[in-house]
Amino acid sequence: MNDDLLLDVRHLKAYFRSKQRTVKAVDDLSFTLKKGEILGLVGESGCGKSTTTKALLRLIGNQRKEYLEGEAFFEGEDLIKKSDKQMQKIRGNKIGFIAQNPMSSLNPVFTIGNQIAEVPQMHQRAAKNKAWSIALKMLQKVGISDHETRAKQYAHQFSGGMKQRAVIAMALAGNPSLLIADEPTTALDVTIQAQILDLMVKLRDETQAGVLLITHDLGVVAEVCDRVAVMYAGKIVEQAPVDELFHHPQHPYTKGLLASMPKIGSRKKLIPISGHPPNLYEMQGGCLFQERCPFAFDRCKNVEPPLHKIAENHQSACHLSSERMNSF
Amino acid sequence: SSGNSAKESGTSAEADQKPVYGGTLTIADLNDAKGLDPHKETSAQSFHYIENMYDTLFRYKDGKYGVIDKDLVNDYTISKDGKTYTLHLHDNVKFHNGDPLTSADVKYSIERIIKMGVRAQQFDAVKSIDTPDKTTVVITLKQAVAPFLTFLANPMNAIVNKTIVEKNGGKLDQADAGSGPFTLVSWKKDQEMVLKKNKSYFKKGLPYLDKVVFKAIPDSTARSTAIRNKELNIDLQLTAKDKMLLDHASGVTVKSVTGTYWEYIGLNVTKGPLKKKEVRDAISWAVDRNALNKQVKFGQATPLTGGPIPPGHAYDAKLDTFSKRDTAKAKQLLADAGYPDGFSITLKVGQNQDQVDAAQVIKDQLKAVGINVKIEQQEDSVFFNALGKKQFEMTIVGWVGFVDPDEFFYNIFHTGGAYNQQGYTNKEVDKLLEEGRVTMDEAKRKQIYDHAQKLIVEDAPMVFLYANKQSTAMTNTVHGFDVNPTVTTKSLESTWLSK
Amino acid sequence: MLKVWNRYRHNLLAVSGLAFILLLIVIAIFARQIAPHNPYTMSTAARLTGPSSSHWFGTDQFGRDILSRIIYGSRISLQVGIIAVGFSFIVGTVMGVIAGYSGGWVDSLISRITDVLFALPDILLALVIMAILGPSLNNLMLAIGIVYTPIFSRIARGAVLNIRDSLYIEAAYSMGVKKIKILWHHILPNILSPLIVQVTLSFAFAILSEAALSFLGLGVSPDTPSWGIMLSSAKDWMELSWWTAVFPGIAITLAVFSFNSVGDGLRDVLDPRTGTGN
Amino acid sequence: MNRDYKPFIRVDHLKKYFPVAKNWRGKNSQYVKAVDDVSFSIDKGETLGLVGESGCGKSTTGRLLLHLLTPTSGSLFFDGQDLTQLSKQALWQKRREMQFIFQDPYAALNPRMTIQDSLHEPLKAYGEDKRTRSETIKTLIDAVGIPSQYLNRYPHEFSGGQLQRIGIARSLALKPKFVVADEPVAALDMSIQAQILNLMKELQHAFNYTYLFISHDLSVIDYMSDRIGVMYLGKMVELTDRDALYQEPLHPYTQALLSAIPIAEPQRSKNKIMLKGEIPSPVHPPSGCHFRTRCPFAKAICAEKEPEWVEMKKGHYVACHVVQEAHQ
Amino acid sequence: MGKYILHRLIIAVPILIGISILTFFLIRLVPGDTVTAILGTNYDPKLAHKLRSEMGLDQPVILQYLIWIGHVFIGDFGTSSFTGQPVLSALMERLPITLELALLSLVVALIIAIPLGVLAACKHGTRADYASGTFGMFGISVPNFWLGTLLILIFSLHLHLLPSGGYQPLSAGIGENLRSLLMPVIALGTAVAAVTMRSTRSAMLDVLNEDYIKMAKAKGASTARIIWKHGLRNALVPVMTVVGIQIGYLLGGSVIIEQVFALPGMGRLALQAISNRDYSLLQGTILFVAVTFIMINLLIDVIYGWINPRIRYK
Ligand SMILES: Nc1ncnc2c1ncn2[C@@H]1O[C@H](COP(=O)(O)OP(=O)(O)OP(=O)(O)O)[C@@H](O)[C@H]1O
Ligand SMILES: Nc1ncnc2c1ncn2[C@@H]1O[C@H](COP(=O)(O)OP(=O)(O)OP(=O)(O)O)[C@@H](O)[C@H]1O
Ligand SMILES: [Mg+2]
Ligand SMILES: [Mg+2]
Repeated sequence: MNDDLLLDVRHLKAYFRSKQRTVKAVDDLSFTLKKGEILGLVGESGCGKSTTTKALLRLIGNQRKEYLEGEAFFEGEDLIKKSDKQMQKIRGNKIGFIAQNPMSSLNPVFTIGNQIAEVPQMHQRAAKNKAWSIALKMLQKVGISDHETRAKQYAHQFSGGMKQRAVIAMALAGNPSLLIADEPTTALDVTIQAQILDLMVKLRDETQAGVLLITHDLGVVAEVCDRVAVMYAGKIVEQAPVDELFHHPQHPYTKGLLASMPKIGSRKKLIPISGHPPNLYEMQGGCLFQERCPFAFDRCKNVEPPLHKIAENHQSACHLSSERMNSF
Repeated sequence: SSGNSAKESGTSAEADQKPVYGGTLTIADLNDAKGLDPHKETSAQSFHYIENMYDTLFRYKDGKYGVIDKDLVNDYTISKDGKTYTLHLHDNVKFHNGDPLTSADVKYSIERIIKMGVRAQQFDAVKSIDTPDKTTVVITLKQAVAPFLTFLANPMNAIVNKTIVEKNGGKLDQADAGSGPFTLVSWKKDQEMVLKKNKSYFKKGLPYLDKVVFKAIPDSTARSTAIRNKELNIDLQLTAKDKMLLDHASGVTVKSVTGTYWEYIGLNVTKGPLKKKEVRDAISWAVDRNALNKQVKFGQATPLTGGPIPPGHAYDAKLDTFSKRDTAKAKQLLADAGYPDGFSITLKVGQNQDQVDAAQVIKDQLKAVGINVKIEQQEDSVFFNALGKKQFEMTIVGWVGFVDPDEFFYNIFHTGGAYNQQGYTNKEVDKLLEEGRVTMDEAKRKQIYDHAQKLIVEDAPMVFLYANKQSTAMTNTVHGFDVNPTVTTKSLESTWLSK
Repeated sequence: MLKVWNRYRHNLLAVSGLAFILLLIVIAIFARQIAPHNPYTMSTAARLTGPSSSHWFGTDQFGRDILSRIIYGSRISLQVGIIAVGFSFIVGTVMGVIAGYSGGWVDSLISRITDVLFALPDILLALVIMAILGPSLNNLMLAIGIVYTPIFSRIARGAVLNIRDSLYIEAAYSMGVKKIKILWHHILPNILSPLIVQVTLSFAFAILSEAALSFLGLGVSPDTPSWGIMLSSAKDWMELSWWTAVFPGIAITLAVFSFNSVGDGLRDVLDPRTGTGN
Repeated sequence: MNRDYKPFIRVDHLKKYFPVAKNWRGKNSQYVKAVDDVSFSIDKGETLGLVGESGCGKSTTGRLLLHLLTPTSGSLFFDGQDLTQLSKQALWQKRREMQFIFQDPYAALNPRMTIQDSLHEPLKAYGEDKRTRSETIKTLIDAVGIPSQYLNRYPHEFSGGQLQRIGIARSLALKPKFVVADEPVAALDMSIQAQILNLMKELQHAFNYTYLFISHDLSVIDYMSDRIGVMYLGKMVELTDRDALYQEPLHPYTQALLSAIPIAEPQRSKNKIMLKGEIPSPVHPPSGCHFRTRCPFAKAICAEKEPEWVEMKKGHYVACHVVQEAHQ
Repeated sequence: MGKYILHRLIIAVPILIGISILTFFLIRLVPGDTVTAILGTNYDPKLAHKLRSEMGLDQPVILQYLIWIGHVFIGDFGTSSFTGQPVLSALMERLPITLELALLSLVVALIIAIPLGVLAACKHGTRADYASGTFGMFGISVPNFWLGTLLILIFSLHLHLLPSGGYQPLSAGIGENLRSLLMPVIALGTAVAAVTMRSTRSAMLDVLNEDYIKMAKAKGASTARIIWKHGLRNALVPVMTVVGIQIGYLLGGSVIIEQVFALPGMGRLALQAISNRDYSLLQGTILFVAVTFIMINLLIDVIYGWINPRIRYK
């Protein structure tokens, strides 16, 4: 096993079951993340990105209607097998989490400082004033000016960007070795977004923590990530280093994504991916993308393409790309 | 009529016991006094709270209903013509503030009663009050007033201390201006009134109790529970249901006497079918007083088959006009009056639960003769206002009769009498009632009232229903408390608590 | 409509609540046919007898059959509940909607009126109104209706304020929909949820207010079989004859329970967002 | 640009102040200056893009243009008529010709109404009979690509992209001449965003719509607009042709904004201008130039005097002391 | 916050004036007046006329109102026409009792209802949830006087644990005081507890779905911490609004409860004042009850502000 390997997810499945149907939000998903690496997880809305993070943190899987299976080795230990008590010690401590929506992730009735200080209080049994000073330090670190007064304020007194940074401060207060950030900048303006991304990269450089960055903004990915995993309908369809992915996308879905992005200075008509993502509860066999795929052929209808290695560090789940490989 | 012979024998046994001094007696009543001014209060409820702070010239004799006893008066004479009353007072009476009680106070008090209006009509005949010396009062009347002594014995015709009245700006609503066996300590309305022993009471050796506490407990379950838990010594007025409950409670004795609170169906003789005597008689025949008594009063009241004066009273007329319900007769009378198929009529009641219950039973009973009763319940104050203005057809209500027959009749049945709400008028009755007022001879007086009562019953401006029991529950430690038909608590002065 | 019913169908509690209310309505309509005895007939012999085969729920202090009185009593209680609450619901909602939607001095005026009515304890207000109007079923319903009006007005106003600024209202306005239409089609349906919850709660309190006013001697005519009157007069008999107090109590509880479950069910169903799925 | 030409839409010194606090006497004492003295014009058939950070007053400007809000002061000409002077009835008639597309299509649809009812509503409001309405709607939803069997569904049963199509269909039902699109794709996924943007462009070509297109995404704005206005804290700071803006932005804020856009080209090196600090509160904006607190070039004069709105080059307006001084 | 309270107090003035007008005129619409009530069965028109002019009841109502309100403004509420006691001092005697009863009921209800509601929400869909739901429904549908009587029978008559009624002031010792109020508090507080429990349950269910709860979990907070620290305080925000509405019920209910348990509070006074048509007493009482209502609501608002920082700074 690679010493650098921080997170190794294998065949992760997370389903939501109800009387009528089972939603396969995450279906047989595998990826790895190294120390000090920023891995971008991209994909359109509803493809299972958030569910993946929740599964890793075991925020789902406790109720009867939630089904969780697979392995997720974090620092060599399988998170999926851990008891709830053990997970409590890991969450917020070894794994920091930045939830999708910063606006509502802060408790409106406690001060920001209080919420950050709670982390060292819980995990390091820090005394109240010790915890408070850690909170102040964290706020300062994430670039909140006037942090001493700000720490005593409430969420509604913070702007969106400041809230997002407060959430980051909270996620980092436990000194995690893995940071999971679920669309941390979606709701923010570009200038603020730039500040936050900058901050995350700096932190990674300082602490050598691994970062799982979830987004659907390919621009963000291009700027900060080392490697990218593209997700479609609960599965990873392509995985590659950033340059490789942007310059030699293999999977038709990845290609479609890139083509549908407006680029400054280019007035070319955008080429959207036609059709809609499949329902995660009535999936038939074969490639999940085949209905929207311009290159689909017979095999796509019947056989589900596995994630194939195309080059060193580049994998794709498409019959076409694997065929090309074979024909080499 | 009272079935407590075993317990009554217990009472006679207690006469042998020697009274013990000291202790606090707690006594519960339905409601609190409205105010403490004896000359102003009209509600019988308030009397119980006030009467022990004051003395009156005369008083009702304990255990002998209808007999008048001396109180402040040591000795008196009444002139032959019944117009001059010469009263000699005890010379050792002191008000609670230490002032001596003199003839001047008596004169002042009677004048105050007249001025206050509420019981002024009892003193209408007074021509003059003279005070030849400190202990002598001479009251001269314009004409003889037969019940005059009874009036003077009314616990609310109390002798008050002029100094204190004036100190309170003429108002006694909150103050104690008396000379009675107990002195006011505190009155927290709706909570408790505390009275303490008057150490310089003019009757030597009385009272026995150190303290008396009055409590107002409106809820009957709370009240009956309290006495069973011995949180109280006396539960002054029991409902029929409470009497039943408490009769079997351990450590509690219930004493009952026939009371003077009589209830009736008022028939407004100026309204619709009720103008006809036959109709009123028919109603009187159609009502089953025994059943009513059973259903509403658990058979504890005394049905009135004649007039309002209850059996046992000196002036009981022994009338038995409507001895048994007779629906056939009632129907016949209705047919004679031109209502063979009956009619519809409204029956107003106030908030008194027994009367509300009675109304429902009567509705049921009158249906049998084709009279369709609609019950209209009103808030008490509205109800009494309507009665006063004669705005009703039928009603159920009651009067507290006190003692003298005049108190039972004059204002209620005399044409234009102050409380003649039924609009009843009968020349002959008027004449008899006027005569009764001035006749001093007991025997002759009884004849007059017997006759008047017979006429009234036949005219049926009211359907007399029953005279209530006055039932009081006491813990077995209470001795010497007289359960009086008028519900007076005057006997507290000689009540004592065994340990 | 069918869609709504289909969703409603799946809520067991709500369906049983509705079934019980329908049953009550049937009972109320056919009381005469259903009741084993005349609810007014008294019997000296059979007073305060416990439950037996001839009187399933026993008899009261006049020997009247309690079961029959409960059956007839459903008429009064349903009427009081439905009409009084209906009155306060309609009047209160109209007031609240006007206040919330028009704002400005109209809002201030209505809000102050609501505040005033609200600050008066309901029982005292009902008592005074009953004393003015005199006791009768209609007056009782009116008094209870007036007393509960400010609650609805307040809730409606709050709900209107909540959605008045929502985007779909602005969207409708921007497309030329007239204000009155917006009120009907957009605002009213969307403030219904909190109002329905309050309707079902008020239903309980209205039945109880009838009982409380009867307790204070200002209810409907005292011989009327009504659950409230039965309960308030039974209060004094609780110690001797538990059945006089227990059965009307159960009747009230069941009715309140049903209305609440129906209200909860309705609220879920009327909102197309919930009630699907499980 | 042709100067003799009478602009289709013109706003002069438009202001909108929202009261936010009342003093103890109930008088308004504090205001958000959401739009503070803004002037511009739009030609027929043109798309004017409006960018700026959250809360800078873009939506408010859009609402003012459609007279959904009454301006605090300033004038507003639509097709030669001053909307602020029109009677209620006349304004209602004019409303037909100008429509709004909302950022959040879900929130803009009544959750308790079927899509069908929502689509009928504007036509009903202007008294169209049922047959015309049904026909219009049929053609519209065909145009935006919603299957007609979906009409009986409720909003929550649609995906975001579908909802936005419905929103657009509804806004266009009345055949307006002018459409304000307020961040119509901000809530959407990249691939769906492309569909919507294409759709809007196609419709514009087909019916010669005039757009005011609001967004905070510069690539989207670039793709859609002919001219672009940049707003900051209630003020317009720069307004010019699209190409001019991207090639030679004058205002420091525009420059920072452009540099902060994440570009989906991993290798491209960027000189990011990282802005410091937070966006000031619009209730207490800084004195002088509103941007000076975050401006890397701020001078003493910036705090003293509000910069004027000056046409620096033909059709290129800027409000900045630094730029204006440099050009003198 | 101070400013906010001041603002609320200023708003209270027109409300109180409104209440004074409404009650003044409503009371006079009630048939019968002070005099008929004083005279009762002894009603005599001549005497009544005399008393009426003595009391100024024959003057125009508007004039009567102006005179009364003028006096109220200088702190003179008049005197009771029955006891002759100054209304103000009567009210000051009664106020603490009703206030204690209402506040205790409120506090006890909240102490019971909130944890139960939270529990029901956490055990959503389980038997515990249904049990508490049933208790809630029972609490809502049982009349307080009925419950009061039942309590007397059980705790006083059969178990001899508590006094059957009456009030023990604090001066009699806090134990005695609480003993005398325990049953009234339960009888009055049950319905409030039931309603509060239901709303706590649904508020808590909503809150548990919020993102910040998930965030707390992601921080590694234990379940207990999540529920009691992060969840409850937020759930209390809507609950406090519901509690505010209940105050009216508490004060209204005290009218009946004071009657059942023979407590000398304002409710019983009001009842007597109504039946006695004791105008100045009734007006004073209602005004006081309204002030109490407004004050308790203000108190709740202050708590609300403490719970919910968003309104604290408005
Ligand atoms: N608790 C749940 N119960 C049932 N279905 C769920 C639940 N949570 C998520 N899903 C479904 O699982 C799928 C994946 O959801 P997820 O939130 O992981 O998507 P995502 O990629 O994060 O999307 P987005 O970009 O919108 O955040 C979606 O179809 C969603 O509807
Ligand atoms: N109705 C209103 N009342 C008070 N303030 C308002 C109102 N509408 C907008 N504002 C304020 O005016 C300012 C500008 O708001 P506006 O919605 O126009 O910004 P925006 O540029 O559209 O922002 P976003 O990108 O977040 O949509 C903001 O500070 C906002 O809080
Ligand atoms: Mg997500
Ligand atoms: Mg906006």
